[in-house]
This record gives sequence, C-alpha cells and structure tokens, in this order.
Amino acid sequence: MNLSDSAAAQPQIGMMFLLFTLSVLLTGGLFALATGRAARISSAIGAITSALGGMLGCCAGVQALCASAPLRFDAAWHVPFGSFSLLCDPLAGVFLLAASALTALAGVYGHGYFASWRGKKPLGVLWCCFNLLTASMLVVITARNAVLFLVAWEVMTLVSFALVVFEHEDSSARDAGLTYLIAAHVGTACLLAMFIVLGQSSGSLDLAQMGVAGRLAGLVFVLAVAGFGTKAGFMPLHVWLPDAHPAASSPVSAVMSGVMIKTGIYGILRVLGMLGEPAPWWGWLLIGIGAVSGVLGVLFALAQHDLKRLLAYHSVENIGIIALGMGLGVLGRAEGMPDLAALGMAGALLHVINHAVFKGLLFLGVGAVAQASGTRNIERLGGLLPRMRGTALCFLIGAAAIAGLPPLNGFVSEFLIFLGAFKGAGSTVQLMAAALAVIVSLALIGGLASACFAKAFGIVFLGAPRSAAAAGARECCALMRAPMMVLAAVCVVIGAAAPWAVRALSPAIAQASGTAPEALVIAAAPLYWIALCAAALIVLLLVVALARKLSRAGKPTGQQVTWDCGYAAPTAKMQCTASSFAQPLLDLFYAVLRTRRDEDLPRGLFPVHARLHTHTPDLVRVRLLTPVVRRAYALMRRLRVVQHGRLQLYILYIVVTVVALLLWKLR
Amino acid sequence: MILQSLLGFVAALLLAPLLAGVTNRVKAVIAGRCGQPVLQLYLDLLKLMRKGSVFSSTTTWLFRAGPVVGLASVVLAMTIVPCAGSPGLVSFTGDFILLAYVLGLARFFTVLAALDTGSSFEGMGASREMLYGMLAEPALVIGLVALGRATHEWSLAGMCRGIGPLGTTGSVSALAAAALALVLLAETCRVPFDDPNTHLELTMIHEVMVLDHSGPDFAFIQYTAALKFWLFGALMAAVLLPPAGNPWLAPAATCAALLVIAALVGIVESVMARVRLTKVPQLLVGAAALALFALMIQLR
Amino acid sequence: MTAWIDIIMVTLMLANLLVLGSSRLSACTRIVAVQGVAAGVLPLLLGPQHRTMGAAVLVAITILLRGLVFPVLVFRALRVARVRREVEMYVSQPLSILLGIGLLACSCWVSSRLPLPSPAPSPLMLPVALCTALTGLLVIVSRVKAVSQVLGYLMLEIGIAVFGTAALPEQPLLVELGVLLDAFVAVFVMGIMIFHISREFDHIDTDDLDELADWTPDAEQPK
Amino acid sequence: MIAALLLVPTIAGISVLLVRRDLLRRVLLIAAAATQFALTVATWLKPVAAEGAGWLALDDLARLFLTITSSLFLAAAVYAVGYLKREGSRLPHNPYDATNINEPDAVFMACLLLFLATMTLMIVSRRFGLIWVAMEATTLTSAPLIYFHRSQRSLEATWKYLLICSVGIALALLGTLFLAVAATSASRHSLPLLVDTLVRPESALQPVWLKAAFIFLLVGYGTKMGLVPLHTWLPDAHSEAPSVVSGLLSGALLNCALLGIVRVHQVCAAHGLGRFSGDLLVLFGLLSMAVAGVFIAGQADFKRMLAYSSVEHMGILALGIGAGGAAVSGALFHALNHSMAKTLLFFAAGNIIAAYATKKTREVTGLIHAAPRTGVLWLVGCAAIVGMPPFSTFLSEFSILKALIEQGRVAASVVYLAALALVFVGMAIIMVRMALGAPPARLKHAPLADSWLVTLPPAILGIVLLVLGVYVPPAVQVFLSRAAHLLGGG
Repeated sequence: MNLSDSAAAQPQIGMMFLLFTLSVLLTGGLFALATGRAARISSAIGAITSALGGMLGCCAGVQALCASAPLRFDAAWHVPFGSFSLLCDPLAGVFLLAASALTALAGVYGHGYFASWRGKKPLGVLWCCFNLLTASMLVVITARNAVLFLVAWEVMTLVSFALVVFEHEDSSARDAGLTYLIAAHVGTACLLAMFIVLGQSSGSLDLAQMGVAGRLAGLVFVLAVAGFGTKAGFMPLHVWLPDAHPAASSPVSAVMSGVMIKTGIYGILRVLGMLGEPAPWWGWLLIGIGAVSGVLGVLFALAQHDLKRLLAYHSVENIGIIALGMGLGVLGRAEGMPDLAALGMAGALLHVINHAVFKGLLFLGVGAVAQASGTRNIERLGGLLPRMRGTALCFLIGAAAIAGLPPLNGFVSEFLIFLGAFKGAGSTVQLMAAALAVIVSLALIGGLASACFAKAFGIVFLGAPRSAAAAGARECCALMRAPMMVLAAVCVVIGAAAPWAVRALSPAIAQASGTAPEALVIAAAPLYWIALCAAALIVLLLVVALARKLSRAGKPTGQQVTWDCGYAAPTAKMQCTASSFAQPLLDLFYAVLRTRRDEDLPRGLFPVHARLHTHTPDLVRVRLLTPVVRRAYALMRRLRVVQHGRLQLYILYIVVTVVALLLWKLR
Repeated sequence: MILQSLLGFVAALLLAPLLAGVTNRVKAVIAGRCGQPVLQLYLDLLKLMRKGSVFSSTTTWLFRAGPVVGLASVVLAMTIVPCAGSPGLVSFTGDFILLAYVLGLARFFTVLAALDTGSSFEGMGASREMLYGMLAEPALVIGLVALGRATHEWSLAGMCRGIGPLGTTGSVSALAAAALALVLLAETCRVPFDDPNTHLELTMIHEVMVLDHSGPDFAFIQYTAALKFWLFGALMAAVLLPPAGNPWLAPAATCAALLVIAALVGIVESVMARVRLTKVPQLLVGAAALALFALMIQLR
Repeated sequence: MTAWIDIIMVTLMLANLLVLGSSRLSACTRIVAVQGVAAGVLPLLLGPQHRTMGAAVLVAITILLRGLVFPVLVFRALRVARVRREVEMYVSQPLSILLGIGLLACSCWVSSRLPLPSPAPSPLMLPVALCTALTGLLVIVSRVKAVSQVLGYLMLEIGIAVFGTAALPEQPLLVELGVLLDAFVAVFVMGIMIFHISREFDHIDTDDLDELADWTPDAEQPK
Repeated sequence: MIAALLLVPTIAGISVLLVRRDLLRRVLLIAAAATQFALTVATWLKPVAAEGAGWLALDDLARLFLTITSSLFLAAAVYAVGYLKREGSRLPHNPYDATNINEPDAVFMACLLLFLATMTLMIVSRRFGLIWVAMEATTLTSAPLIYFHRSQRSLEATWKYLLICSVGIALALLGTLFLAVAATSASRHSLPLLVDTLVRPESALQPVWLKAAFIFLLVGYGTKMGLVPLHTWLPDAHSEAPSVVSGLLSGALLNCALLGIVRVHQVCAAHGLGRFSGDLLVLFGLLSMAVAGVFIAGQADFKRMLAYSSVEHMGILALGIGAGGAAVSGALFHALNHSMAKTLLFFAAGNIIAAYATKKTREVTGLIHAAPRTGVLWLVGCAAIVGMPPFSTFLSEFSILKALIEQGRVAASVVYLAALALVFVGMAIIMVRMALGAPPARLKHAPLADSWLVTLPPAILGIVLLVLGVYVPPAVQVFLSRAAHLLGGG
C-alpha cells in the first residue's frame, strides 16, 4: 500500500501529537530519574508527564481513527536495516487510544499509590521505567519498520521486567520476573524468525510493504500466534502471566494487564493484515485457543485466593474472548462472509478497549484495597464496602462489567461476538460447529465469570471483616479514587452508547476484517436495541427504587443481627469463605483444576480445631513446564561429562578432531 | 401489533402471581388438603408491602439494592419474551442473549445481597445459586440457538413464528422445550432442584438467600420469583405452540398452556422429592445435552 | 644418500615404538634425545646443494639442543621433582605399541592422499614424519606424568621438523628455526611449570590436576 | 607507524620490569596503553604504509581488530591499576584460598604490556609464519598472567592452557608448513607465504594441500580461539585468571585467533575453496554455540559461565564468517560488540569477587544493594551479552540471523535461534538471581569493590554498547562492509 500521495495531502497533526507524546514521556522519564533523590519531585514529574503524554497519545489515537488516510512519519535511523518510520492507521489508533488513556490514569493513580514508598524505594527509577514502558508500547503499536518494532518490543519487555521485579527483595517477585523474561524472550525468538521470513519474501523490512502468500503464510501465522501469543497470554503460553501481575505494583499490573498484553493481539491483527486471504484453519486455531484460554482462565481464576492472581487469570480469560472474536473474523474472511468477519473483529476490538477499561479499573481497585488493608488474600478481607465506599462502588461496576452483565461495556463486546456466531451458525455445517464452540464457551465463561466476581466482590467488600487489618481499612486518597471513577464511568458509557462506540471504531474494524464499513453498520444494528434496553433498565431501576421508597415511607425500620437459625451471636469467622463459596464449582471441574486441599476436619464430639485450605497450582506449569525443565537440566548435567577435567582427554579431543577432519575431507 | 405486545406484557405483570397459586393448589389437592386460596400470593404481597422492615446490622446499601435490581431486570426480561403469539415489546436479532444476561444480572445482585448479610447459610445458598445459574445459562442459550438454526431466525419472536408442529422444527422445538422445562425448574427454584417450602436452611437454596429480607424488599423478591415463573412458562408455551393465525386463539392457547405448566410443576413437586445437591449438575448438564441434541439432528 | 635417509627414518620409527614400549622415564628421555639428533642431521643428507655453512650451523644447534639441552632440562626436572622412575600410563604398553603401528598405517594413508609437489628424498619421510607427530600426541594422551607430556611434545615437534625438511627442502632454515623456537620455548616454560607443579602438589602426576571441571558424579539439582 | 605500535608496548613492558617505584609503574602502564590507543586512532586518520617488506601491514580487518584490542587494553589498564590496588590492599591476598601470595605487580604489568605487543604483532603481520610466531608468543606472555594468583587451581589452569595451546600451536605450525607446500609448484619454485600474494587468484595453490592446511590451521588456531571441542582450556583459564586478564583473553585474544583463521579462510575463498572452509566454520560455530549453551545453563561458577559464553560468541563469529555474504559484516560487528560486552562483564565479575570473596553463583545475591554500580553494570552486561535491544549485540545477532535465513540455511538458523534461547535462559536466570534480592548478612558494602577506578572503564564500555545499539554511524557501517568485502562478504 503506497501512502505517499495521500499522506502528503493529510495534515499530520496526529503524528505531531504522537511524536510530542514520545518526547514528553522520554524527557519526563529522564527527569524523574535525574531527580530520583528528591522522591516527591521525581514522583510528581513522572506522574505529570505520564498523564500529559497519555492525553496527547489519546489525541493521536483519535486522529488516527478519524483520519481518512493513515498518518505516517519517516526519519533516517542509522542501524542495520533500521529506519525510524511510524505509521498510525485506524488499527493502531484503537490500541494507541487504549494504551495512552490507561497509562495516563494509572500514572495519576500511581502518584497517590507510591506516596507511601517515598524514601524507601528508588521512585525515580520506577517512574522512568513506567514512562519508558508507555513510550515503548506506543512505538510498538505505531512502528512501521521491523527492526524498530523489535527494538521497541524488547525494550517494552525489559522495562516491564524491571517493574515486575521492582520489589525484588522477595523471591516470588524475582522468580516471577525471570519466568516473564524468559517467556517473553522465547516469544521474541519466534518473532525474529517471523519478521525475517516476511522480509525475505517481500524484500523489505517495512511493515507496510510486507506480505507473503502460500504455504509460507501458514508458517508466518503460526510463528505470529506463538510469538505474540506468549505476550498476550494464550493458554498454554500464559505461564508467566499469573505470577508477573501479582508481583508488580498495582498501577503497573493495571497497565501490563490492561494494555501491554494487548500488544500481542495487535501484533497478530497486524500480521493477519499482511497475509492476504486467510485459510480456514487459522480461524479454527484461534477459536480453539480462545475457547481453551477463556474457559480454563476463568476456572483457574475462580480457584484463586490472591485477588491479583485472580485478576491475572481473568486476563487470560478475556484474551481468550478476544481470540474467539478474532477467530470468527478470520473464518468470516476465509469463507467470504463479510458480516461474520466484521462482527467478529468488531467484538474483538471492542473487547480490547473494554478489557483495558475494566481490568485497569479492577487492578487499581485491588491496589487501593491492598494498601488499605495490607493484604491481597481474599480470605482475610471482608466488610470493606462501608469502609471504602467509593472504591467499592467502582470495583462493583468493574466486576459487573467483566462478568459481561448488561448494561455495561463487557456485555456489548460479547454480544457482538454472539451475533457473529449466529451468522456462522446459520451457515454451513463447519461454520456452525465453529460458531457453536464460540457460543458454548462464551455462555460458560459468562456464568463462571459472574460466579467468580460474585465471590471476589462479595467476600472482599461485603459481610463482616475477617481480620483486624480489614476492619481497620480506610478509604484511599482522592488521587487514587479519581481514575477509578473515570474508568467506571467509561464502563457505563460504553455500555449505554454501544452503537456509537462501535461506529467510532468502524474504520479500524473495517481494516482488521478487510470489509467495507457498511457491512458492519448493517450487521451491528441490534446494538441500538441494546442501547435502548440499557436505558430502559436504568429507568426501570429508578422506577422500582422509587416504588420501594414510597412503600417504605413512614414505616418502622429495625436493626438486628443477621439471622443464623436463632444463634444470636454470629462472629465473622462463621461467614462463608471464598474457598467454600467456590467449592461446588471447583469440585465440578476437579478434572482440570486438580485443586489441592489440606484440611483437618473436625473430629470427636466437641471439635476444637478444624481447618481447610485449598490451593490450585497452574496446570501448564505443574504438568508441563516443570517436568520438562527438570528433565532438560538433568540431561545437560549428564552431558557435562565432556568437561571431565583430564588434560589427556582434552588433548585427545584435539587429536580426534584433526584426524576425523582429515579422514572426512581428504577422501 | 405493538398494542398486542403491550397488552401481553401488562397481563403478564398482573397475572404472574396467579401461577404460583395454581401450583400450590394442585399440590394441595394431590396431598388431599384444601390448601390456600389461589390468590394467596397477591394477599401476601399486599401485606408485605404494608409492613415495615428489619435489616441486619452488617448489611449495606447493596443488601437493599438487591431486590430492586432483581425486579427491574426481570421486568426488562419480560419485555423480551414473546407472549400470546405476539412478539415481545423488544424483539431483535440475538435478543435471547440479552434475556439470558439480564437474568444473570438479577442473579448476580441477589447473590451479592445474600453475601452482604455475612450469614454462613446465605453464603452457602449464594454459591449454589451461582452453580445452578452457571449450568442453566448454557442450556438455555444452546436450546434457543438450536431453534434459531432450525428456523434461521435469531430473535425469539422470529423463532416462535418459524417453528411448525411437524418435521425437523417440530422435533427441535420439542427437545428445546424439554431443555427449557428443566431450566425453568432450576431458575424458579422448584423441585427437584430446590424446595421452596422447606424449613431447614441447610437444604434451601433460593429461600435461604432471602432469609434476611423483610417487608417491601421481600415482596419484591416474591414478585420477582413469580415473574420469572411466568417468563419461562411463556417461553415454553411460545416454543411449543405452533403460530396460530387467529388473533384470539393465540392468547387463549398461551394462557391455557401456562396454567397447564403451572399444574405440571405442582404435580412434579408433589410426586418427587428434591434430588441430592451432587445430582443437580447432572440434571442441568442433561438439559444442555438435550439442547445440543436438538442441534445435532439438524446436521444434514 | 637416500639409503642414509631411510636408515634414519627407520631409526625414528623404531624410536617411536620404543618410547611407546619402554617403562622408564629416563629411558624415554634418552630415546627422544637420540631421535632428535637423528632427525637433526637430516638437512645435511638432503643433497650436496644443501651442505651450506648455514645448514651446518643449524644442524649443530639442533643437535646441541635436542641431544643435550632438552635431556638435561628434563632430567633436572625429574631430579628436582623427585619423580618415581616408572612411566605411568592409561594405556598398557602392548596396546600402545599396537596403537603406534595403527598410527603408522594411518599416516601412510594420509601421506598417500597428499602427493608432494616434488617427490620427497625418500618415500618413507612423509609417513614417518606424520607418524612421529601422532606418536607424540599419543604419548601426551596416554601417559600420566607431566614429564612424559613434555617428551611427547618433543616428539611431536621432531615429527613436524622431519616433515618440514621433507616437504620444503628449500627453506629448511625457516622450518628448523620455527620448530626449535617452539620446542625450546615449550620445554623451557613447561620445565618452569613442572617445578611449580612439583612445589604445589609435591609430585607431578597430572591426574591430580582435574579439580577444574564441570562434571561431578553427584552434581546437585540446579534451579 | 606499525613499528611504533609494536615498540611502544614492548619498551614499556621491559621498562616496567626495571622501574622500582610503584606509582611510576602504574603511570607507565596507563601511558603506554593510552599511546597505543592514540596511535590506533591515528591509523584511522591517515592510511598506513606496509612495513618490513610487506610483512607488516594494516588492512581493514586488521584495523578493526587492532581498534578493538587497543581500546580494550586501555580500559583494562585503568581497571588493572584499581585491581592491583585492591589485590594489594586486601588481606588475605587471595579471596578464594588465602594460602598464596600473588605474582609481583611488576611482572604482571610487564606481561600485560608484552601480551599487548604480541597481540598487535599477530594482528598486523601479513606473513603466515610470522602470524604463527606471534600466536605462539601470545601464549607465552599470557601464561604468567593466568598464573597471577599462585594457587593450585590457577596453576592447574595455566598448565592446561600451556599444554593444550602448545599442541594446538604445533598443529598450526604443521598447517603452516602444509600451506607452504601448497604454495610450492612442481618446479620447486615456491611463493612467499604472504597473505597478499596468496589471496591473488592467479597464484597457483594445490587444493589438496590447501585443504589439509586449512584443517590443521583451523584446529590449531581454533584451539586458541576456543571452538568446541578444542575449547577445553578456556573455562579453566578464564575462571582462574585475574578478572582483568580474563577480560583481555576473551575480548582481545580470542579475536586475534579468529583473525588467524580468517586469514586462511581468505586464501581458501580466493582459490574457490570458500565453500569448503566456510562450511567447516559454520559447523564448528553451531557446535560451539550448542555445547556452550549446555554448559552455561545451571553453571555454578559465574566466571566459568562467562567463559562459556565466550565460547558461544566465538561460535557466532565463526558461523557468521563461515556463512559468508551479509553475515560477514554482521559477524565483524558482533566481534566488536562481544569484546566490549564480555570485557565489561569480566571486569564486573572481578568487582563481585572482591565484594563477595567467592565465585560461586549461589553465594552471590543482592549485588544491586551490595555494590550498586557493579550491580547495574552486571545487569546491563547481561542484557547486552544475550543480545537484547537496545544494545548493539542485538543488531549484529539479528543481521547474522537475517543472512542465514536469506541464504536458506534453515537448519543452521533453527539451531542458532535455539542455542541463543538456551544461552539466554541459562545466563538470565543466573545473572538476575545474582543481581537482585538481599545481600548475604555477613557482607559489608565493600567500597573497593565499587570504586570509580574499577567501575568507570566497564561503564564506558556499556555506554558505547548502548550508543551503538541505537545509532550505528554510517561511517562504521561502511567500514564494516568494506572489511567484510575482504572476506567476499557484502
């Protein structure tokens, strides 16, 4: 695609915005680093610059979405095969928007969150890494040169690794960081191969000119899924994710889970754009991955007791949903069904935005909770709602949204994917099978997710506090609440204004699905009904609430302890715990979860002590990764016999080598 | 047409509590009691609305919001269900997804309200409710997708228009209806899934979740349950009954079908006991299997 | 002349086998010295045009070094380090003799693959040269004591020197000088090292020199 | 000019032996290193004439390696001063067994300077005989350096180094003789063994002998360069030598050995045997990478780990040069990058040993707290040595991989990627675990371990790596491709 003429016609305001964003972020990071000694100042600089940069980035993203032709920028960059060329097409715009908006809010939140670290930890380094992370993400999203992309990609990995191991004094953070680093690097190896194959077959490392067809295309696609999927957290490549997110500090995990892992999705979409007409099995692959990641992700989330770990597994689940959408889109393209393609991609892209919003919101909320109560263990929390009203409300909205409940944004994107699936289900048998897989997994995911967040919100915020720490919790500062409020508001707005949101994304969707925007407009018409119903629901809520108010006017209201079969002195320990809440579901899926329980059951007539603790280790890590790694290490230890320490042996190697070479080469 | 739908909707709102009465009466008759009046639920509701209320001291605004959200969302769901041969007030491609998820919303808030009390029993009930919901939702969706595949229509109204008494669509609708019947029993907390009038908290599911509600809130909950019963009944009726041309025949048929369904539920409740908790998932998975079977028979 | 060269070649070959077979370090040292001297006189036998002054000097130096200096150095090392006189080996004597024969065959084959641009003064030279070198390597590999490794190294150098004189009769000077430098330096430095080793380990059996290794039978589980 | 390059370190080395005063010695060392560096820079400014009847000359390859060597030596000289100060100040002298007394500083410094001289000779000499002599000389001058800590372990290392390298050198001598034979025509008229004459295609060489010569020289110099399975001396020597020496061995000496092989490869390529020699190099390169990976993963001694990583990178260089084409310039660039990164790491390792008094990986934790500057250097070096952006190693490794895939060497590129990944896993785990965490309780912050003298040189190397990673001046690219052109690469 040749942009030069159209680009020349375009006023490149958006690109200016982008470049300005990058410079702001970098300078801000450096200044924060330089003023590291004065924690307050450097923290302020970091937060302000990241917020400012985020806003500018949003402008750039909007510009890219609206612009009639892609924005571009080219500058010489003196490294082998490298050029500093950026490209802002609508697809990039979507991710730009999500990334910048979330990082801006996380930055503001961080200023409040890290206040307690001043003087204890090198905040300058932290903020520098944070801004670098944002900048590298933006470059990854807009890079048009493979080398630039790879460099930004690895820088992103490095700084996010630094942020994950920032609290490296505890070993879990270290190991989490290492797992992340290694997984990311293995992924990058695939990307190296992929880009070089692409570059070889298209004769340039310019992403806008890359293209490949035939059997190579399949190889490239698989490499892309492996390489980008590791970052995105497809099962079974997700191993790093449930460890890394809890290890990082909350604003960072919000950014990582909200947008950084989405760069993997972006990469896959970008590469799909280069591969021309997809083969059906690509769609099948994506749907398979999506179903597995979605269902298993939410199941493992249900089994967790650490709030952040739970959210991390939900990221796997949501990535799965996105993959389902992409799979439908690819199938639609392969089978020549534009409406299916459009709906699938629309669902995927909208869910990218939505997940960024509510997952960011939830991680920020967890950060507030953890800071207020000093623990992330669900079993030790409870009764926080009256203590942290604002946080609780935001968290509730986020929970409802991620559970895909109307009238919030999570429902809209899932609904779009459902619509696409119906289009498929009405068609050939193969398509119907695919659609059925999508529908079933989406339905399951919906139910499980709402169960999981009923647990998360209910046990954490409701009932009576289960520990002194939770009882002493206080609401967090305004700087931390404001971003959550904003995100919660966005959840509602996107949910209520679904059709308009989709229309705003339509250029990107059209680009990703290779269809005309009209196809989408027709296919997504039901969204107007959804919006209507959302409005109706809100009205109904008000009406019913009013009715309740009227009916209770002037009636007596009593206070009592909770009814416990007449046992009049309930204690917090009697409450339903997270484990017992999830237990029936977990038992149902024991086959995959393999939940380990250590318990001592009450014995005797007057049991004094009883205890139940359940722990669900990651399936892939326990069953696959650890044994393989152990075997490999054992094997290598055996191979080391070569370096035996005997001089004579060493010289024998030389002799054998020379003789062998002579015999081999002089034949 | 709109007028008809509106009428159907209003009628549903008004008549829903009646069905519970019918069920109870049937149970009484079979048990050889004379039983409470058919309109008993109306009386209860009125009484509750007049009462004051008592709240547990651990509860918060969420506890009070639970019944409100529940009622509102089920009312919204009622607007989607086609009633008496006419499409629901709201009818569009994929509307049944909205139906399922709105019910999910109601369940979510009911469960949260239950957890808000901090009672161990209500927590237990909440977790079981979630389990059932999680299993019932796929069965419902797949059943309706089977109908959609059969009729190539993806709105409830369209499906109900499309199905015929005979041939593939007939068998599909029969299977789907069977799945729906199980879902109905689960969602409305009836035997064999739940026992609405047990008195042991450990064995209850829906009832135990609302132990602490009183006064108007409890009235809302009761009414919500009745509406749900009507909703699923109407859905089954719409799926089972072939579209009737005659504008008067359809409402009559629907009402009759609803009464029959209520009576059947009563019979079921009186002839069989509640199954063990561990068996419940099997029943619901069975429902989903029926729905899948309804899809399979169209693979040609 | 060729006859003389052949005789020398046979001597060298016999010396190889003797070294492989003998069981006393001092004997080995003497044999290697003899071998060195024998190889040293070769340049004079290449033909009348090579009997120049320079060649004579060179031969003199060679004989002096190989026949006198090196043995003295080695014996001194033996004395200082109070080495027991027996050769200790990983490979038994008969076997190593057989190996020596094998090496001869191998080198014959290789030299048959490597036709010299101009035929060597004697067809034996190339194989014997290679064989001597290989035997030197065999000695290094199969003997335990550091001293034997020095001896093996010397044999390796002798082999190379013979090859040089055989293949490049034009610049024997260069070859010999190179070889001598190498050998001298090696023996010198290794001698120093042997003193140090004997100081550190109070013997020079290199089988104690295997502390640095990456393999231990019971390596602990990493990670 | 070239004579000056050779004389400066020689004279300085000898005079260091004579000087009594300690301070003067240090001044001499640094001054000589600086002069050498200045002279090297001067060679860039104006072309250098060949000297000694064409026996000594500077072509682009030589200039590249000369630059690497002398700049590294300057860094090493500064570091060495700090290092010796530390060694002198610490009691007991030797961190990991206290029984020994180090070599006298004078001898050490003299050997350092002579080592530089021999390496320079090796680089500038155009005659194969002379190359061989220089290579021999490097062995002799470096042996005392390795034996700096007079411990049993270092003695063992030195003995192995000496014997293995001498055997290699002997084989190389044989190879040189073969080369001479190859250069002799039937009429007993033989060409001079000058690189410049032999690379002329019209100069008739006999292929069989040339092949044999290449094999012997490959094995001989490969021993010095550390190609598997000839690398066995390398981990021992590198781990037992004082860190400054290890840095020079890895950064400079191995490259010189590579240059020796490259010269023969040049000759082979000029006579249509490029494929033959290239494939051998590729084979050894891949083997080295894979085996090094096996030894790095879970390595218990971090200096040995660094040594094996040198083996791996020598493999990369051999692979790149053997593959030819675009890979060559990548390989040459990588030679530069690897030298800097590895020297950086060895210097940092020296500081770590000073701070923790151990070489065991498991006993080192919390470096970033115990010695902050060194800790940062260690992490930077880690990222650089495994080829992560934004460090220049990434660019060179990337361009080698690109060339491999574009030449359709699928298997080679797969092995290459796999080995790189394995090495990454091994090194990242070890080095990150060392750098992070809380330092052991008994450890006090050792100021000498983190003083400017011993952190500035590596820091500068790190900065250069970073700069080259984000901006490779066009001049450098042009120069690299020109140097690669000598090897028939683009």
